[in-house]
Amino acid sequence: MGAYFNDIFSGLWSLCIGLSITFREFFKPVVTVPYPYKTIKMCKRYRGHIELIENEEGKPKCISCGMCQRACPSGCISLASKSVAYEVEVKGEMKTKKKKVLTKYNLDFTTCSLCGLCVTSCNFDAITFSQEYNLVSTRKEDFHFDLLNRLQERNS
Amino acid sequence: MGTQNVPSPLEQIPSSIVQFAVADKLINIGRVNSLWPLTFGIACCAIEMMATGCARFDMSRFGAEVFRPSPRQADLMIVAGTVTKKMMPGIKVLYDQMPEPKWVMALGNCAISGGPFAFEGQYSIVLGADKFLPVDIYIPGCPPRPEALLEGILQLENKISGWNRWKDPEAKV
Amino acid sequence: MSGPIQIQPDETFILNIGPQHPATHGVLRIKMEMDGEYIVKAETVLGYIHRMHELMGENRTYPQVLPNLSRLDYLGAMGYTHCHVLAIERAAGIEVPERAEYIRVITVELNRIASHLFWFGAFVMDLGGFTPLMYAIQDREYILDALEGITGSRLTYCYHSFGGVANDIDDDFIKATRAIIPMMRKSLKKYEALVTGNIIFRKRLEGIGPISAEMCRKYGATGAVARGSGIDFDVRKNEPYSVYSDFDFDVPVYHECDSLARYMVRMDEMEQSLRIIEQGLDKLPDGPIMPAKKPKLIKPPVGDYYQAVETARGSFGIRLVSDGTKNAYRFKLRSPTYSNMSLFDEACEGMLLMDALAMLGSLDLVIPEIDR
Amino acid sequence: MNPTDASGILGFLTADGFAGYGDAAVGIVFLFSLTITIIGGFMACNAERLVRAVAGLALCFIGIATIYYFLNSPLLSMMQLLIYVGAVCITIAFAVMLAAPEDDRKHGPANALGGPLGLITAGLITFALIGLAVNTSFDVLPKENMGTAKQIGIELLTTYAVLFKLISVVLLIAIIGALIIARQGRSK
Amino acid sequence: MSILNLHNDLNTYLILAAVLFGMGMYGLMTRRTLIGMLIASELILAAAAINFMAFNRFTAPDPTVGQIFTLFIMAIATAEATIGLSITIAIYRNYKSVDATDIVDLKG
Amino acid sequence: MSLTILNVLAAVVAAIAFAALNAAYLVWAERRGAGRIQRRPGPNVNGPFGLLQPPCDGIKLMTKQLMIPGGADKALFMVAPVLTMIPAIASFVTIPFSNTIVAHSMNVGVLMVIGFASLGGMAILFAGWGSRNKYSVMASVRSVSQAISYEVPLFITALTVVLITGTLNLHEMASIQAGGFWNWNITPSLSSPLMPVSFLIFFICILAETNRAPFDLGEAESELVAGFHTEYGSMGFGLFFMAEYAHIVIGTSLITILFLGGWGCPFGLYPGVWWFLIKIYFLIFSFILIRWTFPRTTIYGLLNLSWKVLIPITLFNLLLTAGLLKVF
Amino acid sequence: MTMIKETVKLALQDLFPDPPPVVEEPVAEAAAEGDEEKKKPAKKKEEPRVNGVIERNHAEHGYDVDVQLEPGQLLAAVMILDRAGFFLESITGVDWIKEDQLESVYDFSRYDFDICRVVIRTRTSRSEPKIPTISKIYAGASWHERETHDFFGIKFDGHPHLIPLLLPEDADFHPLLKDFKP
Repeated sequence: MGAYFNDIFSGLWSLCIGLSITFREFFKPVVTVPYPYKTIKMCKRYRGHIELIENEEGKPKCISCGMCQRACPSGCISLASKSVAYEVEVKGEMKTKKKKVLTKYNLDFTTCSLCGLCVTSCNFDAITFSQEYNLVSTRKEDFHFDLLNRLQERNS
Repeated sequence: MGTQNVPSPLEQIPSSIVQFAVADKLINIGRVNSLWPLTFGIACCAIEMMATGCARFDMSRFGAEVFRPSPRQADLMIVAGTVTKKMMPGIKVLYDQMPEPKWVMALGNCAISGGPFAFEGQYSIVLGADKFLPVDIYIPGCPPRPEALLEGILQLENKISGWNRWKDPEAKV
Repeated sequence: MSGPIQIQPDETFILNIGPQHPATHGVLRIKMEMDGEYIVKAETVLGYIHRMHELMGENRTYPQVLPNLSRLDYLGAMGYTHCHVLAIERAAGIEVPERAEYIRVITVELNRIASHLFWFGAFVMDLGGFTPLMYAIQDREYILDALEGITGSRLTYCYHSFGGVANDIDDDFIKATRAIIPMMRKSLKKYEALVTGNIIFRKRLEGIGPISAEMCRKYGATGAVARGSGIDFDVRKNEPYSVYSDFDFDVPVYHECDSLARYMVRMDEMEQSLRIIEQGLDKLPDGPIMPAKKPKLIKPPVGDYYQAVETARGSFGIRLVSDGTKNAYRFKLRSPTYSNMSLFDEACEGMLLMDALAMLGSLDLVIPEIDR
Repeated sequence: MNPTDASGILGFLTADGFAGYGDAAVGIVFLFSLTITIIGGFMACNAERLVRAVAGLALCFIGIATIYYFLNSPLLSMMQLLIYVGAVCITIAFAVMLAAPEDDRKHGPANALGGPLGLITAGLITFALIGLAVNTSFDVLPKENMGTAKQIGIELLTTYAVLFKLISVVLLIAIIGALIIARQGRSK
Repeated sequence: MSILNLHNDLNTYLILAAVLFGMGMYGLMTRRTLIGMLIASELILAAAAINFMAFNRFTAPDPTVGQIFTLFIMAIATAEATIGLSITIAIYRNYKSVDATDIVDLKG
Repeated sequence: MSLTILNVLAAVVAAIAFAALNAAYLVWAERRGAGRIQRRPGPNVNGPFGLLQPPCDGIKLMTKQLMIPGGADKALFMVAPVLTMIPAIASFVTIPFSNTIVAHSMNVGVLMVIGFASLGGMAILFAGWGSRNKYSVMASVRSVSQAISYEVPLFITALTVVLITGTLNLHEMASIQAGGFWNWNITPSLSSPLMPVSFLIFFICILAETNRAPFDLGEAESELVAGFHTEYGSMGFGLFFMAEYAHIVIGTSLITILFLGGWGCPFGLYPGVWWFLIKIYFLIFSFILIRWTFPRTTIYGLLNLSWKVLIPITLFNLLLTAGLLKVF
Repeated sequence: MTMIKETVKLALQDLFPDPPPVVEEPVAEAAAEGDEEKKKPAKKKEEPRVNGVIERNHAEHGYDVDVQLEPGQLLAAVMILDRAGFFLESITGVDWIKEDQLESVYDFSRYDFDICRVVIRTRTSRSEPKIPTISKIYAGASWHERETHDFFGIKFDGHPHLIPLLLPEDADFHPLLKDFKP
């Protein structure tokens, strides 16, 4: 009999403790960040989709070696380049050299897994992660980014 | 299949014939403010979906936190995760069980196009929810941040009613 | 959902739990033969989220597989990538700087707490309590924030890399982690008062879903399921890897074999993980985070290798058969939940539906990890 | 009818303009309850699915409860709801679910009395009873009888005390018997 | 007599009771299952109770006696339902049928 | 007679309005309250404080497609949501909100409320059976067996109060307790020393009768999807949703009248309808707090609680009270 | 530390009908086969398999005892491990397409501080892969065997319920075979 009532009372007491906890939480301030009105600042290592980095002239740093393309596990990067001849002064005389110039850098963000292998595999520091975190669209083609275009838009 | 923009039945009626503009507007505003999602998580993105429902991001502010486990009571299907060929019929059944009007949101890269699991020689993945469902909103990311899901809900509201809840674009980072 | 009722001659009927069901935390399907509320027989049907991880492991290079490992178990992703890098390092004979190992351990343990917190919330939600989920996820957000600061992503990290870690931790991370430790201790006390002590909660778990130690052995159960059945088995202690032998921590073992024991094991584990993190931060050595000679192309020598780690869900293992190329010849993932789940069919026979689902929650399932 | 202690905020309805409609309203409500009683009874004895028969029975009992109210016995009316709808009907519905009988009436009536013969027999009995009721002249009291709950209680514990105890014993035995019988059945 | 004044007439109640009784009889004869028969017999009991109540209001000298009898009928009906249903379920468990014609063992 | 019936009809209209308004805004309160407990704001962007949320939900539910699942028993399926609203609304008729605000003060008010409550079980059973869904059937069987077993202690406790006050009329019952909290039935007196316990039991029974957490086995989300209303969408579901809150209002009103002195002020000052409302909303707040704090009980734990704990105690209490009333 | 390892090793060696001399014909074949399969240039000097049992360095490979046996010896070997208190970690297959063989690999470990992971491998022909089931001894092997059957098509003799587990119910392909084309 004693155990019977003991059970009831200890049970009730545990319920009261639970209620007191939630009751106290009721008066605590909310922790919500009301998103559209206020946003969390993304940390600097945040991984959005990738972006090309520009050099001083506003051109992409990328030399289109294709390392990122090979490193990508899901094959979402495709790039193209063409050779451009240019003259450079070496030891006083002008020499014609060829350089690959990026003509296309497409990212299919819809298959990207944000692993960062492209960024780590890049030896020239030419790509980085963007800070965009709230991409939304009604068309999935919107996520096939032309990064070269984006870079130009950013510069203009 | 794979239709991009399925017009709602109300949109199909030419407005010159039926003039219920005010009622339509009211109904649409009612609908966008209570988008009840189906409790339906498949993989990683579902965890972010739950995180969105929880205290830090709180979907409930827009009246969208009532996760209904039964498709009969849900308005919004959030396909959160990889859709496999084995699972696809089940999802279709769930979608069919939802009463009109209903909307589909593809959350995460897997639901958009198979994501990192779409490779040559795969045998198990459906390449995107839009292969068998009329998807209204795509949210990329692997997984997307909860803010992206909230943004998706706002975007969907805009799509349904043409009404922008949030007028100040400067607040967007 | 379910079809019309077909009551069979012997008074039982088939109830489909899943593939979409709130209790299964994903797309698991359990075909249950029920007699009223009692389960006569259960058969688990898997494969609704089979994502071909093993096939991809054979098709892709070793670094390319790494992101897959974090999708395997999105709650405790760090432990899985840790296992992968350890396995490849073992096979290819890569030395890892000590600082990198310490950072790995700290991140893994942080992630373990995050995973357990999520499990705790989801488990209590299975039992009908909703608020603890909110508290637990809020606590988890702090951990995720800290991890996001160094890894850049919230759930599916790609932070560990062969030979070390992708980038060094900064003061922000250390500060955040130091702040998390007392916060978590306080929260754990709160959970104990709110949930563990609650009479309804205890009544629902005490003696429910008994799994004997022998049954654990027959099914190869590991992790909290085994430890809740009185088996003192934790890969971190029994087969020390990484730098776990430097740390002083206990392995909680309960002998009650019921759902409450498994619950208690995980709750105690969080406390132990906090201890490990505390020690890790104190002892954190200086030095590089990558070996001096950064391995560029990884080609382990021919042979087969096994690496086991203790993830949040149990003993995870990678069996790697290498043929000397940059792809694996065979890449087998031994997932702990697969074994833990396999005993459910037998264990739930004769139980009430409610109890069976409570027990299912106590197994801590992540379905993509079962289906792989 | 019982005089109400407080006619309430809705007392404006006592205004003369409404008084004339009051009687009509009562009549309509009575007709309504008669209808649902008979529909319910019809469903109860004639529905193909047993669950519908139970639903009909419940409907019929609800109708009877309102009729008791018209017969000046709110107590019995509420008891009817509580006992018949809340307990008996639910018990029968449970039994239907537990025993899961195949749909009734699909295979014809149980015995020779069923079918048209049953209809004829039942119809004859009904007409005989109706004829009896209509043709007999009862001496109706001028004043309506209104037994209140208090009076019923007093009578139960004085005049009918023995019967009351007997009924209690019967109920107790019924409960115990039901438990024993249902328990024996479950031998697994 | 106006149709709206039916509730003040004893015959209304008696006819209603007769109709319910007839329905009960019909059900009792045509139902195959034990549960169906039980439902029908509940109707018969209800018909009897209505009669008691009607006579109580219109003719009885004692204002409570009819109500008390109706109360007793309720108690008996409840007991009957309980016992009847438990027997039905017990029979069902043994014979896997509640069809009255299938339960031939009882006929000796 | 004529008057009462017209009164009742008018009161039904008033009751529907009151119930609907209450139900709608209790949903809002519940969502906001749950939010606060979980440290988030809850619905707050639709109108001031999110007050436009219930109308939005209502509009949405009403304009959704009406679906009747194949194989369902159509009649039962359609009738059940309506049937579940009837007892809730009918019971409002006899609830005295204050000394004057009462539609029809019945002499058997307590019986009426409890009798109509038992109708709710029927509705749930029809809903479960009508939808031909295994989850629904299991849920409805569960919640009906729960309702039946909690009706017993509920009724016995109400009987104890009836013994003390000597009336079945809710209006009289509340009037007797006028004057201050020392006159309330919850306060133990010489003849009824166990009244706080009775109050607690009554409270628990009302929680169980209204299918609220931790007794919400009928809609145990983690096991039975959505319980007996799994197959209901649009307004059918809306009615179930509303009926739940209407039942809560009825239940809390009953607690208030039986134990907390109805419309009386705790200190005997300015009695009136506001006190009644304050009391019921306070009780509803505690319902919300309880719902968002506790996990769900098991079905056997629930039945054990009723048959092994509540019923013995209430029976003992009834006998004790009867004996003591004879003595004092 | 090595206690359990030694005893298990000895017990497993006893399984093989003709013990020692190392030069015995079938044993040598098994050893050669094992080495060929390994193709380890650096580890060539490792001691040859004595009765198909070989001891490995745990730090290097992650397991301790490696046993290569015929399908017929499998049950006996597993029973030895069962008696010694091992638990089943996993079962998997490997497709050796060049040798036209399918290998089934069993990992066993112990709930113990005395680490000992035993790997049992057994091979069967690729055209008609058949291996006895061990699900009678280890109930947990049932799922692992079903999975292996899914992926490699190895038929486990005596398995009560060998239907696809991870693949769709009507799947008739075995995706982890090296010649699999979807």
